[in-house]
Amino acid sequence: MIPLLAAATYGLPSYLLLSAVLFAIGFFGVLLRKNTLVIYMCLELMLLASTLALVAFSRFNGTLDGSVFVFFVLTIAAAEVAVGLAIIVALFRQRHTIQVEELNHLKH
Amino acid sequence: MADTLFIILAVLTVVSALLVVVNRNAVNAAMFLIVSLVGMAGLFVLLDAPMLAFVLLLVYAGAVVALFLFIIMLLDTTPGAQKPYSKVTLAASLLGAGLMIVGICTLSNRAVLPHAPEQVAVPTLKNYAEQLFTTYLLPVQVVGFMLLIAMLGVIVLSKKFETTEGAK
Amino acid sequence: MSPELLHNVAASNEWWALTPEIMVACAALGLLVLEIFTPREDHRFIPQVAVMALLFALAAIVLRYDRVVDGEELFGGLIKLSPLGQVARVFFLLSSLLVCFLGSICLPRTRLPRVEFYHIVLVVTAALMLLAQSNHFVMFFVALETVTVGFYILVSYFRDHPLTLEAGLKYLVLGALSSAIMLFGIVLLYGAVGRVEIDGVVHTGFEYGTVANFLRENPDNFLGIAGTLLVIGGVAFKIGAFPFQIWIPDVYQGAPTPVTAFLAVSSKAAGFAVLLTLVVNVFSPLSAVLVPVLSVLAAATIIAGNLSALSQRNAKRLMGLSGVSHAGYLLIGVVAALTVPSAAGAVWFYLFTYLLASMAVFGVMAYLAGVDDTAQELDHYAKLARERPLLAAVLAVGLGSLAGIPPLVGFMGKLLLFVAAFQAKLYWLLAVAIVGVVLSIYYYFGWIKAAWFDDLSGNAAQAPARTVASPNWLGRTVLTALALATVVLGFFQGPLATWLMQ
Amino acid sequence: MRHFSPEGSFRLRASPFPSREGCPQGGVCDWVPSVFVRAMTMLQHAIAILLVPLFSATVIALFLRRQGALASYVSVAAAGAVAAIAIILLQHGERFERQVEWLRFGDFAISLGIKYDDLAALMLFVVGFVGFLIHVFSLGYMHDDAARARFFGGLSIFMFSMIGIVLANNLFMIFIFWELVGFSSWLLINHYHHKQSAADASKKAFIVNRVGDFGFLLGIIMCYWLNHTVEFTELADKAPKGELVYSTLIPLLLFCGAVGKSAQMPLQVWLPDAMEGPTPVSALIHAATMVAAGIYMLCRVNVLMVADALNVIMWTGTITAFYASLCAITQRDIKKVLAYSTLSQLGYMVAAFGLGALAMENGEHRLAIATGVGAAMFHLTTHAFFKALMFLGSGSVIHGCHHEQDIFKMGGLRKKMPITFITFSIGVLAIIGMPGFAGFFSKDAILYLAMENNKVVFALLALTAVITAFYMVRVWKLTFLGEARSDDASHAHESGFVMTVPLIILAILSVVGGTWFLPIGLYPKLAGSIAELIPEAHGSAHLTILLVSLAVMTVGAGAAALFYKTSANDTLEEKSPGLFRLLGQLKESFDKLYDYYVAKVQQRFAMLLNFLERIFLAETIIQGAARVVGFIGLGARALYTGSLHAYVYWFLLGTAVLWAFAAGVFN
Amino acid sequence: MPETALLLQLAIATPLVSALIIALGLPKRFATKLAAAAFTLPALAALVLWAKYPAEGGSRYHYLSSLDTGLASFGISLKLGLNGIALPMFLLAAIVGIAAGLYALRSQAERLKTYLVLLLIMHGGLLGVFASVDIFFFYFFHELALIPTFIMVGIWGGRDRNYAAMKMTIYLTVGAMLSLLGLIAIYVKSDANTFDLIELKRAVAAQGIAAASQQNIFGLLLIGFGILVSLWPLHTWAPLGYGAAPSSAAMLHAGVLKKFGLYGLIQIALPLLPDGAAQWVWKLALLAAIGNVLVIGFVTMAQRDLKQMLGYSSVMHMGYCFLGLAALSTIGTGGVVLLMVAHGLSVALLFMLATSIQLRTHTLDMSDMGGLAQKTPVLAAFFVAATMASIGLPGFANFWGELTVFVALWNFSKWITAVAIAGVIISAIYGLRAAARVFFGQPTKALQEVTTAHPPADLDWAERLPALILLAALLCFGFYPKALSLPVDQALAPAPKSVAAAPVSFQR
Repeated sequence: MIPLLAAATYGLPSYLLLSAVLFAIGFFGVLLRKNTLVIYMCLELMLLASTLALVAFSRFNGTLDGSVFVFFVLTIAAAEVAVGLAIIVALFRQRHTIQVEELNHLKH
Repeated sequence: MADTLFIILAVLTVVSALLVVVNRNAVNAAMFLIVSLVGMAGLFVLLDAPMLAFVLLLVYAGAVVALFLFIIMLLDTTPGAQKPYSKVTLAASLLGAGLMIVGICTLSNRAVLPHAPEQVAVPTLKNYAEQLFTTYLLPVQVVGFMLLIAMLGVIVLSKKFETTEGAK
Repeated sequence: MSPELLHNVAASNEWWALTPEIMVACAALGLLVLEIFTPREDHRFIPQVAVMALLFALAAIVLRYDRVVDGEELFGGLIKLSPLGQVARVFFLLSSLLVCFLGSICLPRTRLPRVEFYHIVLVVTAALMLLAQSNHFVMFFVALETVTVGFYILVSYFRDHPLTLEAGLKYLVLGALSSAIMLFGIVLLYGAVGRVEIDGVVHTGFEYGTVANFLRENPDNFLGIAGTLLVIGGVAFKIGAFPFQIWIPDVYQGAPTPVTAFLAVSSKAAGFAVLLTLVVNVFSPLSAVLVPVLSVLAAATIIAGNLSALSQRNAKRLMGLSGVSHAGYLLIGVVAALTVPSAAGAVWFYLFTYLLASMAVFGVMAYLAGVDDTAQELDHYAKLARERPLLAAVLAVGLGSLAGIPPLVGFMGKLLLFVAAFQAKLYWLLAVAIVGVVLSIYYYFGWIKAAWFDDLSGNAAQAPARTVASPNWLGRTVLTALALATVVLGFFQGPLATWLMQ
Repeated sequence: MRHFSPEGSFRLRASPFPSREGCPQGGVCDWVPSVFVRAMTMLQHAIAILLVPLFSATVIALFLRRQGALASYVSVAAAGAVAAIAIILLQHGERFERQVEWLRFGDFAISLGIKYDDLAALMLFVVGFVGFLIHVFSLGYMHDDAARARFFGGLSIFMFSMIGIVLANNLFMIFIFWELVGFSSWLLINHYHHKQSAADASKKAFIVNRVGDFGFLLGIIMCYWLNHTVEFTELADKAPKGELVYSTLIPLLLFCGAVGKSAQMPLQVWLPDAMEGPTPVSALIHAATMVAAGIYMLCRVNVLMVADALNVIMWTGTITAFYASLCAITQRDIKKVLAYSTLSQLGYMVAAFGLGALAMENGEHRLAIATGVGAAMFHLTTHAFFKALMFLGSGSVIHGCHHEQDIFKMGGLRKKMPITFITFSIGVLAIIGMPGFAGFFSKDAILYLAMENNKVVFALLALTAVITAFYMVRVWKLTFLGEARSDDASHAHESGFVMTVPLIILAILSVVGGTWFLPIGLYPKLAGSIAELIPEAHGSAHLTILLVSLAVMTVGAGAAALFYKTSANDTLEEKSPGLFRLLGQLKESFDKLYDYYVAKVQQRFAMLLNFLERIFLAETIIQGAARVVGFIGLGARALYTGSLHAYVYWFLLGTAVLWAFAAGVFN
Repeated sequence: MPETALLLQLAIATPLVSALIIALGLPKRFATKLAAAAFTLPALAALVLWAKYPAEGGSRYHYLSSLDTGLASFGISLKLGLNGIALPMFLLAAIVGIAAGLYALRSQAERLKTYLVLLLIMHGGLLGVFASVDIFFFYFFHELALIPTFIMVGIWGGRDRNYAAMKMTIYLTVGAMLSLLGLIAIYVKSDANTFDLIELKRAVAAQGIAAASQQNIFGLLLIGFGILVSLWPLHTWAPLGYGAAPSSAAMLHAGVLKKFGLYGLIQIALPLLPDGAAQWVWKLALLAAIGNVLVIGFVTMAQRDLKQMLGYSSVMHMGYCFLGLAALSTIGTGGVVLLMVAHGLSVALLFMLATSIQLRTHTLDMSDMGGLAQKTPVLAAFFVAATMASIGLPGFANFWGELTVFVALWNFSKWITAVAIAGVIISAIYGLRAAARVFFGQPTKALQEVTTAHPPADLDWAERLPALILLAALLCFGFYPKALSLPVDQALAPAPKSVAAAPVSFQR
């Protein structure tokens, strides 16, 4: 199987940049959105952005560990999602909302 | 050809990610998340990690986002229920965006990357397996436990309990 | 990869070295098995099983203590044994023991399952112990995430209380955010280091040693610095350093009291264990950047924590905010550790004093907490000295130790930190710390006043004092032991000091 | 010119060496039981004389608070012992000095010591003997006082302190006992402490004395650092060797102490008020002994004197003497009259001391003082006799008239209390200087000095003498002659023997006490070498002095005798109210001034500072700072808005800052 | 270990241990007996140690004993001992301690046992402060004694006790923290790696601390200790706190604990930081002379509340102590030690009697009193004696202290000497005025009502005994000061290096 990248001139920098952009977008989403679920999606996006960089580095540095790490990251992310969604659901049962601006009873 | 592919996938990923952030409907957001995931999987393939791309689609597009959609339906938050943003929020978001752009610029300006070594073989499933079951055996075990407590946690958090023992 | 190499790698997995962690983890599994296979009425013994497991693990460490070779690397460099690692193990086991004790006070008030609680606590404990000894970013991240996920569940454990769930959500989102930030940092480090091949063995940016070497060779590599700082930012969330302390009061208030204690003690200590290891062993070449960053963090943390705690009347939030200020003092120790080796010992000594004192306070809080666990106001402590003098005394000792008043051990902790800081010439940090201590006196004494003084004055009349259940023998023993330890260690630090100051 | 002979002054200074061997005119010490003399050395006697009263005071304070009678006997016995030992020491004639170190830091040491020379001998006799008589008198006078124990205890403390001053051999020790007499005087003035006036008077006395001591202590310290010693003998020995460091400031500062203790201007205000105390106290402390301590102290430190300082001292004394005599004219209270006369007599002594030097102002500093010391001590002694006599007389009168003190409510006591009348008359004759009486000689000596040295002073002092004669006769006439002007007076009765006997003895002393020149004279026996320093006028000067003093006496006494009618109100007030009011204001002015200062200036200033302290220091700064911090705290607390987005922004901020650090923005 | 050293340890341990025993729930009637014993024993021990103290003690420490508490690697070890300066202070602590203890035993304080426990802890701490050679434990024991003060003020205090307790706490914590920093600084800068004072002195003698850091450290210590000793203008806690504090706490704090700062300056700062001291004395002297003596003197005159007046007066007398230190000479330092002991005894007695007066008049406002002497002559006698002592009447110990301080001051500055001696007049004014207002003249209407309601009894023996103890001590040292000055003089014999800096001869 021929490495596709052999022909590519868009190298590591572009991938790193791309992952940074995705990370930023995710962060921005967390800032912006009020729907807890969407916020959570954005968080996943951030994790995946890091993953992208990880794979890129792994590929370009020629060390496999990065790619292996991706497995862990994905698993952890999945687990987090499971727990997170469970919490959100339980919260919705109690408060009948998942809008962030209404979840500010704990303060000062 | 790879370049064009990269450009296409990158644009696809970023745009759909942006759409995840900006559009108002949670369901659409989830959909766009899938799209951007697909794009990212494509990039993985470009990075000679088809295996990872496969896993990504499997785990995320298959499981995670499906779960999201499921929950969204379950809680059926009416689209557009979200109130328009206040001036403060917008200003703050712009500030945040500005910060991020500056950050990305610094990264692209200052980053010094190790030059890639000569070609290495594309990792196969066997390589991953070797790594996971020799070098990273311990983390695998730990992750196993983590999945276990995550599962238990989900049960504890969502299952309906009748009066448990000893509770007065 | 040749088979023999693989064989060597597999051979380097010396599981015996992890006996305590394995014991705890297996005990966790055992709890579930027991829950399934024992009749319901016997389930109340399950917590005892957990406690026994922890005690056995403790014994295992003490027995194997001298066998530990400093700097011995296990699992192909995932784990690195060290004296401080042993200290950390003991610390986490102790704190988990006390958390189980607190749980045995608080859980019966609810209608929630208990076995899962202890199970998760045990798993988290094992993960914490691994985290403190990890020598590899993969191990580090995995263990950390295990802890975090466990805490997601524990924080929102009292899920029939909306505030608890809100706290859970906040912790979830912010925790995930910080994990993402930290992960990005790790990735950057990994990428910056690249592939390092030393006599045929390939090293990557995941191994602490390799990162340290890389940073030593080129200390002004942007990716390296950025990655370092992002990782520190992620840790700052754990220890609650400014501005990543913002989540603390809400989550502390919402979480069940035992979990609050767990967060306040173990999670914070884990953060510092990691931070010490990273700063001293890995990032030390960057001290030009780290010293200012950490100093600013420390100063800001001390001031922010103390100021916001000044007028706080909710006991749990107060503990959280005062905990923030303690994180600040500890950060001074971390900064000093860059130049003064003994500072690491001082930091751990301080953590132990913090463990004793805050567990004593949380114990009292656990007894005072009503059905609504999130509402614990200082006014509820009025008349405490009259009705439950023991609790009041333990509270006073604990708070006094937290405030750093001689002869309590907290003072010794502060003293050792300050001496280290002085030797590291961190004068202005010391000044800030002094101001912080003075401020802290105000609110700690305010609390003691609420428990001791006001019952003689008039204003106790309208204070909604609670009827506090009298502690059972176990409770009395544990609390008295904690208070006595706080006092006696204040006079005579002998074993602890000599153990940590080696 | 014997009195100017170097020997005189030299022997005064060299008096630690026995100036007289054995016991001349041996007859006197025959009646002294010789066992004493042999039993103890003189030093032990001296220590005993110091400790006996202390012992009695302690015993009374600890055990006899309720047994008034017993307490009084103990105290009187102690006083008797003091008197006896004083006489033994005097007659035995040995002179000695011993000291023991009491405190040491590095090279600075304070020592207590006894210096028993002629000066001390004379003073010790006066204090001991007069004190004893007054003790005896008080037995009767205070017989039915509820707090007798406290009174006699106080007397004993006073005796102890006074003897301490007399025997002290260095300035620090003098200062110590100086303070102690001040305390005992406070205690005794405050005897009737339920009377507000008494409480105020005692407080005033103590504080005014403290003001004087302020300078005194400064002077002592300065003297110490200049000469590195404060022992009289060492100072005296340094003087002839020229090692003594002179400074005008030292004597002046030391004189401040005398001004306070001997109630010279401007600190004279406390003495009249001090009459609030029981009359024996006024007699003992505020007439005979304590107030004279100032003069005694000046004589002690005479080696330190310089011309300018002596000038100041002279003028202070003169003015005080004159002013006090003027004030005395308008007084209605018999004790007040006596108090003012005491003031003016003290002024005489101080002036005499100050005059002494100027007689010799020719660079011969060492000799300068002698005559002054002689005259001053001479007058001190005679004054102690007759003023004690008159005070006790007035006490007897007051006692007889059931504690009536207003002379215009008395009268006609001549028949009712004959002994008191006679003895009091002798006292009056003595003070106005009737030839042959004690006061005559001592006053002449002073007038002679004044005439020799400074005519103005001489004139003032002579005028003072006139006025003295005037008001003394006034008192005497109004009290004893004419008819009783109140039923208290009409029911007056002679006091018992306990009170009359001391009067008689003092009367005798007032007659013979001043006969210094005759071979049979008493004073030389008492004063030894001091007596030889008394300036003696010869030839024409002698005659003029004699004439002047006679004239002075007759004019003053005659005027008063003719002028004053024995009526219920002051003749002077009727005749020329303007003058009367003027004199009255003269007295009032000082009290008014001081009261104004205390009430308006000092207290207001204190209030102001207190206000600033409370409001500014305590409240504004401290509280203000606390409040500011509190507000900031509230602000910091308000940051925890509870909104997740806000928290995420914090995280963004933190990350951005860290990122900026990484990008090197901050360096 | 020689039995004297054992005795010293015993004296310190007894109160602490008995406090623990009582705290662990001893029945009240035993508790009071045990407390009485625990207060008495240290006093006896102190007397024995004082009597046994070698006449030629020199500047060495005696009764030395050392115990490793596990921080030996830090050069911290519980090292006890007494030198010529520590001995009088130890004696003072013991005497005031027994008086305060006896007085506390008779006071019908609510929750007496807790009161006694705290008082015993305080007492143990006080004894420890002056007996510890290790400057870390010196500080440690001080805090140990300080904390109970706050609690006692907070619980048993009088008017606005909460505010007073809080203010005292904050203030004194600041002071303590600063002085702790100073001590740490000495530890670090001396490079001796020990808190042992003897070792430190040796190290500094070998190679002194750099002048610059000396100045900073001394300043740190001066401000820190200054707050604790109520140096103007850092004194505002004192009158308030003493006004509110319960009698025994006030006695121990104002009498003994307050001297901690001065003691520290004498034992630690002056020998170890001579150059720093030389650079600070003028500031110190001006503050003390103008602020403590003059300003506070007048402020004291304006007080109407008896205890506040006493509080301010003690602030003023601390001014004399600071001045004596500023003289930087053997005389001055020795005088300060005398003055500390004397003032400790007298002010403790005054606070005690003030409470006794309050118990009888049910007020502390002096303008509502008067004529009390007719009802309670003994109380009046004691109070007058104490007042006379505190205004420096000869025959009481205070006199010698003040006298020597004045003598020492002359070489430092004549004008400041004059100011200081003028202070004697001021103190006479307010002292006598207080005595007169309370006891002499006629009682006021208010007082008559109170006294008719419940007629005041004179001092009973339970009150007389502590008063007698204190008064006797005052008189003993007043009549024979050498009993105190001898060891002090010997301890100072190798005078502080800075004496050379200070002018010794008058000519300059």
